[in-house]
Parts: sequence; C-alpha cells; structure tokens
Amino acid sequence: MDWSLPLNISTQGVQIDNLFWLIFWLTAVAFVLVEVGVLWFLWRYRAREGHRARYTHGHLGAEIVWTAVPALTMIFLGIYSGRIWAGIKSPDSFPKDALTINVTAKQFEWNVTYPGADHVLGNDDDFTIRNRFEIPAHQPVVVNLESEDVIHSFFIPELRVKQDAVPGKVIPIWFEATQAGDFQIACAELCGLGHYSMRASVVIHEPEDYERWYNEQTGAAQTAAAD
Amino acid sequence: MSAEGKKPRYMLVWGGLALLTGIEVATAFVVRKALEGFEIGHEQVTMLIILILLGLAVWKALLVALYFMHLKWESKALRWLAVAPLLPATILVVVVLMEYV
Amino acid sequence: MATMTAEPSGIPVREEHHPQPFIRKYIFSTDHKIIGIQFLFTTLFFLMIGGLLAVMLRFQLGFPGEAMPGGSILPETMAPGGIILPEFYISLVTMHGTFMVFFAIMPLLVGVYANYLIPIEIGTHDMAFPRLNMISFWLFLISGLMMLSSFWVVGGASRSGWTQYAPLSANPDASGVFTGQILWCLSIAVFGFSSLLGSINYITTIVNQRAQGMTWFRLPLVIWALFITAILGLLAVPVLTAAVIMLLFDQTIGTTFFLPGGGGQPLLWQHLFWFFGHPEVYILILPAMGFVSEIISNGSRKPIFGYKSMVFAIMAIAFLGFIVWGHHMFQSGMNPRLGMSFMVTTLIIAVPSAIKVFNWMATMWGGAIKFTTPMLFAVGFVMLFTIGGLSGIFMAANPVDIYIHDTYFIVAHIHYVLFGGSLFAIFGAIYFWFPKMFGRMINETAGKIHFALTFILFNLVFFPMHGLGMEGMMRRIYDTSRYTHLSDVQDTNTMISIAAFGLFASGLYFGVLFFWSLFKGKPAPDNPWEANTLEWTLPSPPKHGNWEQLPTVYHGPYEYSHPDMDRDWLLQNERPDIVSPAHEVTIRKGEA
Amino acid sequence: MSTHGAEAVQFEQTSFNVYDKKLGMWVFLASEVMFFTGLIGSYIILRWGASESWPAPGEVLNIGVTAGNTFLLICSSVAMVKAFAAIEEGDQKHLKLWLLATIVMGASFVGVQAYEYTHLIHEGFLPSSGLYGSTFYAMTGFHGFHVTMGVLCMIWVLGKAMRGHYTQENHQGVETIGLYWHFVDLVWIILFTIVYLI
Repeated sequence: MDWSLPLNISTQGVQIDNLFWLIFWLTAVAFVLVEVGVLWFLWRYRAREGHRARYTHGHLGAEIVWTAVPALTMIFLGIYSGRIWAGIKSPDSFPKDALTINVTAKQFEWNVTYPGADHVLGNDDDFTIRNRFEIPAHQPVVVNLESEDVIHSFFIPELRVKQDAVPGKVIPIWFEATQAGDFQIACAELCGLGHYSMRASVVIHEPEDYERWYNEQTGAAQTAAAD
Repeated sequence: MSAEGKKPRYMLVWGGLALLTGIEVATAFVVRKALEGFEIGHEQVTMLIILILLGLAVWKALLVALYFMHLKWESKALRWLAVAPLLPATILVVVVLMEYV
Repeated sequence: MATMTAEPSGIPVREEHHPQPFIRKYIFSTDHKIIGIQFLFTTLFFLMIGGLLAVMLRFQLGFPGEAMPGGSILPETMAPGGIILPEFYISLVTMHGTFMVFFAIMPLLVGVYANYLIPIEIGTHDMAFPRLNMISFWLFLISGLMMLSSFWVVGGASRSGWTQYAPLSANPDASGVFTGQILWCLSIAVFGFSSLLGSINYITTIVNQRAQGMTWFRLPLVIWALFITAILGLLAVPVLTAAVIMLLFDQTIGTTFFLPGGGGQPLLWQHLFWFFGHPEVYILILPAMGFVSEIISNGSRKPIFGYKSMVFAIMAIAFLGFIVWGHHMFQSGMNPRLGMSFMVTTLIIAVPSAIKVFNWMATMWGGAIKFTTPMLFAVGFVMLFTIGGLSGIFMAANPVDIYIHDTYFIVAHIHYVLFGGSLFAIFGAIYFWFPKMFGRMINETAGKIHFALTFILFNLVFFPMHGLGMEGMMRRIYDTSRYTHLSDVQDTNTMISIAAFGLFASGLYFGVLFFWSLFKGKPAPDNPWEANTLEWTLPSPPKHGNWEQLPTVYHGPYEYSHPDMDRDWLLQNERPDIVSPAHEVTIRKGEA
Repeated sequence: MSTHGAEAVQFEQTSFNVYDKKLGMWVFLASEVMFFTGLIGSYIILRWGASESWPAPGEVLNIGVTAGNTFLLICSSVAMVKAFAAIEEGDQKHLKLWLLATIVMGASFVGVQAYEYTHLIHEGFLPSSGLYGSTFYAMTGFHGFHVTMGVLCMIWVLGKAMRGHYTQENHQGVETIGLYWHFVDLVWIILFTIVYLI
C-alpha cells in the first residue's frame, strides 16, 4: 500500500483522479487548520494560575465567515463535480459509436455476452464467455449490466468504473480504455458467501488485436452454431 | 375544545362523511361508466377519476382531523405538530417516484 | 410567547423515598436514572460483543486462513479448527455493524443519556411516561438478545450486511440463511418499537416538563441535541420498521416487495433503508456533539461560542438529514439525475458540521483549559470527527464516489465518524457523568491512560484504511489475495489487525476501570467538574424523584467565568446578584 | 430578560398547554404517519413502476362489502367522539354507552375484514399473488392490526369508565384513545380510496 491511486487507464479516470486530488488538497488545508488550531489552543490556553477565561458568547462576524467559506467551497465543488458526473452518467453522455457488450452477473460469476458476426446484440448468434471480459482500447465501450439473482457490483479499479448490477434492471455504463493490459473485474457489493472470490479477468487489447480475437470468436461461434 | 361554548355538530360531520363515501363509490363505478361514454381517452378518464377520488379522500380525512380530532380548536403549535410529518413523508414518496421520471 | 409571574410550582411533589423492593427499584424500575443505568450496562455489554466480532473479523483479514487462537471452541459451522469460514466471516461483518449501530452506539447515546440527563437537566422529577420508559428498555433488551441468539440457530446469523440489501436478504436461497435472517428482521422491528417509545417520552418531556425559567434557549446543548435526535428517530425509525416487516414478509409468506421475480423493486429497499439510515447517521452523531459541547465549554471554563448558531446547526443537520439519503446509492443504479440532487444536498450538509467544529475551537480559544479525561475525549472527538467529516466530502462528490464507493475508504470514514466521533464522545460522557450516576469518581490518571491508548490505537487501525480504500480494497471481502490489484495490502492489513486487537484490549481495560471505579472509586462530590447545569445541584447520585422542590432557572447553561463572580462557574439556578462574591451560598435545598 | 432582575422575575412559559398524554399521542401519531408512509409509499411506488397492469377496481376485491365496512368505521369514529362529548358534560351513562358502541363497531370491522380475507384466500388471492397481493395484505393487514389494538385499548378505557374513573374535569384517557381511534379511521379513509377504488 503506497497511499496513491492505482494506475488509471480510462478517459473518465483522469477527471475522477483530478477531482480526488483537488478534494484532497482542499481538505488537507482544512485538516491542518483544525488540527493545528486545536493543538495550539490546547497549549496556549491551558489553565494557569491567575489566568481567567475570556467571557464571550460569540462573534457574529466570525461565525458568518466560517459559515460562508465552507458554503462557497461546497457550492464550487458541487458545480465542478456535477459536470463530471453528468459527463459520465447522464444518458446524453453515452458515445454513439460505442461497442456494446452485455454483462450478466450471478452468484458468483460474470457472464459476458458479445454480439455475433452481425454486430447486433440480442439475437441467436451472440456468444457468451464466462469470467472473461475482453475489450479494445481507444474505443468507447458500453456495458449493459444485468443480474440474475442478487445485487452485484461491477468494479474495475484501473478503469475507475463501478456500478451495481441490480436484478430486474438493465443498467448501461460506458468507458474508454487508453491502453492495453490485463486486469480484473471485482465484485464490490456483498452478494453472498462467494463474494470475496467473484472475480473475472479483463483483457484490454490494442484495437487490431481485439479485431483478430473477435473474428476468431465469431468464427468459433458460427462453427459451433453450424454443428 | 368546545370551550367557546359552541358545540361541534358531530352528527353533521358524520352525515358528511357517509355522503362522501357514497359519492366516492359512485365515482369509481357509475361516473366512470358515464364518462367513458364521452369522447375522452381511457387514460384521461382514469386520471380524472383518480384526481376526484383523491380529492374526496383528502376532504374526508380533513373532516376527521379537524372535527373529530379537534384540530380546528387546537393551538397553532399542535396543528403544526400534526402536519409536520407529512413533509418527510411527501419527500420520501416523491423522490423515490422520480426514479421513474 | 405568553409569560406568567413566578410562583411556586403547582406540580405536586411525588411520593418518593419510601423503600422499594429490589425488583421494583433496580429491575422493573420506572425511575429514569435507573433505566439510564440499565441501558448503560446492557449497551456496554453489546459494545463488547460488537468489539469481539470485530476482533474475529480482523483476525481473518490480518492472518487469512490461519487458525484463530482459541477459535477452536467455535462450532464447526463457524470456524472448523479455528479457521474462519467465508460464510461465518460475512455473519461477523453483518452482526458487527448491526450490533454497533443498533445495540451499542445508538442506545449508548440515546437510551443511556437521554434517559439519564433529560429530567435532571431540564429540572423535573421524571420522564412524562415512566412506565413506557421501562417497557422501552425491556423491549430493547429482548431485541438485542434476539439478535445475539441468531448466531446459534441453524444456518447462523444473517449474512446480508447490516444494510440488508434485498434480494440477498429477502431470498434465503441466495444468502443461505433462513432463521437467522428472520430473527434479524424481528429483532429490528422490536427495536424500532422500543426506540419509538423512547422518542415519544423524550419529546413530550422536553416540551412539557421544563422547570420554571428553563426556556428553549436556556436548554443545555446536549438536551437540544437529544431533542432533535428524538424527532429524527420518531420520523425515521418507523420507515425502517415498515421496511423490515415487508422484508420479513418477503422471506416468509411469499410477498414480493423487493424480489424482482415477482415484480418487486430491490432499489425500493435501499431507498426505504437509507431514508431511515441517513437520519440514523445523525441520530448517532448529534447527541455526541451535544456531549462535546457540554464538556468543551466546561473544560475551557468559557461559555460555548455561538450558542444559537449551534442550535440552528443541529436543526439544519436534522432537516437536511432527511434529503440526503441517496448519497449512499450513487452507484446503485438509481436515476443519475437524482444522484446529482443528492450530491448537492450532501455537500450542503457539510456546512453546519463545519460551523460546529469552528464553534468548538472558538470556545477553546481564550479559555483556561483543564486537561480532565472527559475534556481529552471531547478534544479527541473534535480532531477525529474533523477527519471523518472531511473524508465524507470525497464520497459526497459523486464522481470520486464511483471509485471509492464500497471500498475501505468508506470503512475508514464511517469509523472516524462513529468511533472517533460518537464513541469518543460517549467515553467522554461516561467519564463526565459517572460521578453523578454512581457517586464515585473514575481515577483521572487511569482515565488518561485509557484515552491515550484509545486515541493512538484508533488512528493506527483506521487511518491506514483510507489508503486501502485508495488501493481499491472492497468492503466485506474475506480474502484479499484473490485480486491482483490487492496484491500488496496484506502487510497493512496485518498491522491494522494487530492494532485492532490492542484497541479491543484498551476497551477491556476501560471495562475493568469502569467496574473497579463503581465499587472502589473515590466518593464523588456533587459538582466535581464545577459545571453549571441543573444535575450538578443534586447529590451524587440523585435520589428517586430528583427534586423535592423543582428548581428555577435564571440563565443559560454556559455562564463560565462570569465577570460578576469570583468563582468561574454559575449554576443555572443561581442568580449572580444573590450568589454575590461576598457570601457564596448554594441554593440547593437542605445543604445551606 | 435580565439575569440581574429584581424580585419580580418574569418567566416565559416552559410547557405546551397540552397535557402529557395528549401531546404524547400526537407525537406517536406523527411516527404512525411515517410507518404508514413506509407501507402506502411502497404501494404507490411499486404500482407506479409495475410492468404489468394492475387489476381494475372491483375485479378482485368486493367493493360493496368494504364500502359498508368503511361506513361502519366512520360510525364508530362518531360514536367515539360522542363518548368524549358525553364525558365533557359529565354524562357517565352516555360515555359508557358510546364507548361500548365504538368497541362493538370496531370489533365488527375487524370481523368483516377477517371474513373478507378468508373469502379472498379461498378465491386464491394470497399475499404471494404478486405485487397486488403483497401490498394489499400488508396495508390492510397492518391497518386491521391497528384497529384490533385500538379495540383492546378501548376495552381497557371502558373498564376504567365502568369504575367511574373519568369525570367532567379529568377525562384525558378518553380523549387520548379517541385521537388514536380517529387516526386509524383517517388511515382507512385513505386506504379505502387508494386500494379499493383506484
């Protein structure tokens, strides 16, 4: 553990990490202010012989200042994070040219369904892979999350993606990886006794590698269908 | 309660409640049938009926709260206490309904 | 508001002081002080249970797959050969949360101190409904024991997390627990009723029974906090009760409120739970803030800074508490637009909390600070609660929450608020009011050792969890070694676990100190901390019925270092013109 | 107000002008509102979001019987308030009579509901019959439970009335139980409309 966020490989992750560190520095200032202030007051105003506490019930000006400063900071943070949130989650933010994949969670595995050779989901030539999630880099991916039994949560730390999969609902999310590599999907929502080992491998390919992999798979699927 | 000397006429309220209940049942069935005879869509009729029924129910509830529960004669503070929980209640229902918007 | 001239109170003095049989006096007592003490003993027991569960689950995280020393006494279904099973681990996590929230922190704050303090701080004989008060305690005890018993039923205790997310909780096939799950629901339903009876009592008593001159803005802040807390409990807990009953029906009689198979909505459970759950968070912190306000003002020998803004901050927190619940659900699949509005309200709620922290600091500024044990815990509260509050901003900003949601960052946050916050304030309160409750003092040096141990170990346990969360370590996982991104967290986890065992030991040390002081502590004077509120005008411990003649209040509760006084405190029932510097007399009857 | 005032210190009122029991009951009713919000709110939310259509009024439930039952509960409410009006005048006889009438009508309400339940269960309409069954039984069941509790408390109050416990000056118990009873009536008014008629 090294007190840093792990490698980020998604376009949204940059914004999330920047916001994280912005909040970190804002809160660090408040943290130092309060903790040092408290310790300083403890020392400076310790009970001493012949010293009597100041008799005061408050100071309106001071109170207005320390109401207004946090309030303004929070309003700023709210507006700033609201924009990022909308850019990730709002339905308008979803890219049009994305690759769409279905992920169905169940105790305790991730089933990933790809469109078949016709590149359209929801018909017979779709193929499903268990516990293996392969996607191309540099291309937006939309994942339609579903669950068969209980709530799971689709979490890929390096992609800064986390979304609960709720039975009875289809929840779309999107992201775009910026580099290839091997990672894992983790389940982030308690889903039963196998929760701790509900993982799947994530393989992010360079686009041409993905193309090759996909063609192999659809070929295999077609052969399987032909049998 | 009736410290002002004027006794609340409970029987009148009772009559009102009984009448309103009758109107409700009639609305749900007879009026609905009648309305469906006109050139309005089924959806609109349902909406209208629901609004009328809810209005009648609130009216009845108000009669009970104001007269039987004496809120009409209580202090302002107690009346506030009586309606205060409706605020969080409304927040809960309305916000969760926004899931479907 | 109407005014009336002072005259002797028309309320008849109750029949007190006749000897009562032991059972009526200590077991089925209707005396608010005895009930408060009953709550204290039971909740300290449940606190220990919660701590013990934490020790076990920390053992698994620190030393995965190893046999727990002494763990072989546990049945095969929990830990064969002392090695904790994954299913038992989830039960541990679930029950740790459940016990700490419902049966330790909440009743320690409300059950103990609302009962004990309200009548003696507002100046009345007892609660408005003493019998309901007694029933409330017994229902609480029954619900706690029901919850505890679920460990020993077939299938073990509930395994759905303390938040009981449906459908895992609603479907026994998914969780593998049936009886334990039913017991969870029943226990919480009974708990909800107990809490309701308490709230009715507290609200009615504070509204109706204040002593002459005890106006709203002369109430001690702890009473304000308990009053607002009671309102929160009154309006929030019934929603949980209703939800838990629906959950129970889903499990038992085949309804489908939360089961998508029958058209139900899993998210409805989360909405109902968090509609209760977020006000609950403030139920767990507002009384703690009240204790801290009392203790910091007392320890600094200075009036509380900005009394009215403290009161309005409590009210603002309580009101906003009802419209922020969705921030627990940012990643739940809730409508993203709702996520946006909940983020805004959540960020706003940071403001009143900040006001309170700054007001406590300003109270210390220019004071004459005494380093008593309660004061140390109160200052510890301010320092640790600040960390918990600031880490909350990370998760309030919902884009960041995408990453840190359901990680150890959240675990760190909740413990900084509930342990570093609430529990530190509770320890402070126990040290502060112990002399009044039991007529004996807790040794100051021993108390300071307890503070130092707790403060240091607490930070060793929970501060590194922020780092674990940044690594992406998920909550409630049994074994981190399954994940590549968690390959280097084991050392930290082991360190945390060792510190956690130390923290539990410091808790046991406190237990010993508590019981030792109960019997062997130095006899306490009536007003050991030289405080101002009404309870310190009574003998330690106060008699049944508290007052023979009800006190009259002349000013606010924080008149420390009043310029007209020689001494630096002024009881609420003293008038500076009567208690002149020349001849100090205490007004308390029977001692002149 | 000065803390250094002379002898005639003026005190602001420090109570609410409402006696404890009545205040406590109103506070309790506030929490009851939230409890029923949990149930009724869930019903509204589930019905709003339901994928399949909801049965039309009268399709499953017998409106005629329940309309009569509603009328019965309204009558019991007016009987309750008459009992209260009687004791306000110090009229012991009518207090007891009207209380008895309230109890009988309340108990009959529960009886009719039990009849309705057995009938529905016989027809195969169960709590496990989808969302409609779930919400119907939860809401009406908990309302019925409240009525039953009310009847039991009312029997207790009647017992006290028999012993002459209530007087023209002191009849807090009658008013307090009355508030509860009217509240239960009020909840039924809402339930009847949204469960049976809409």
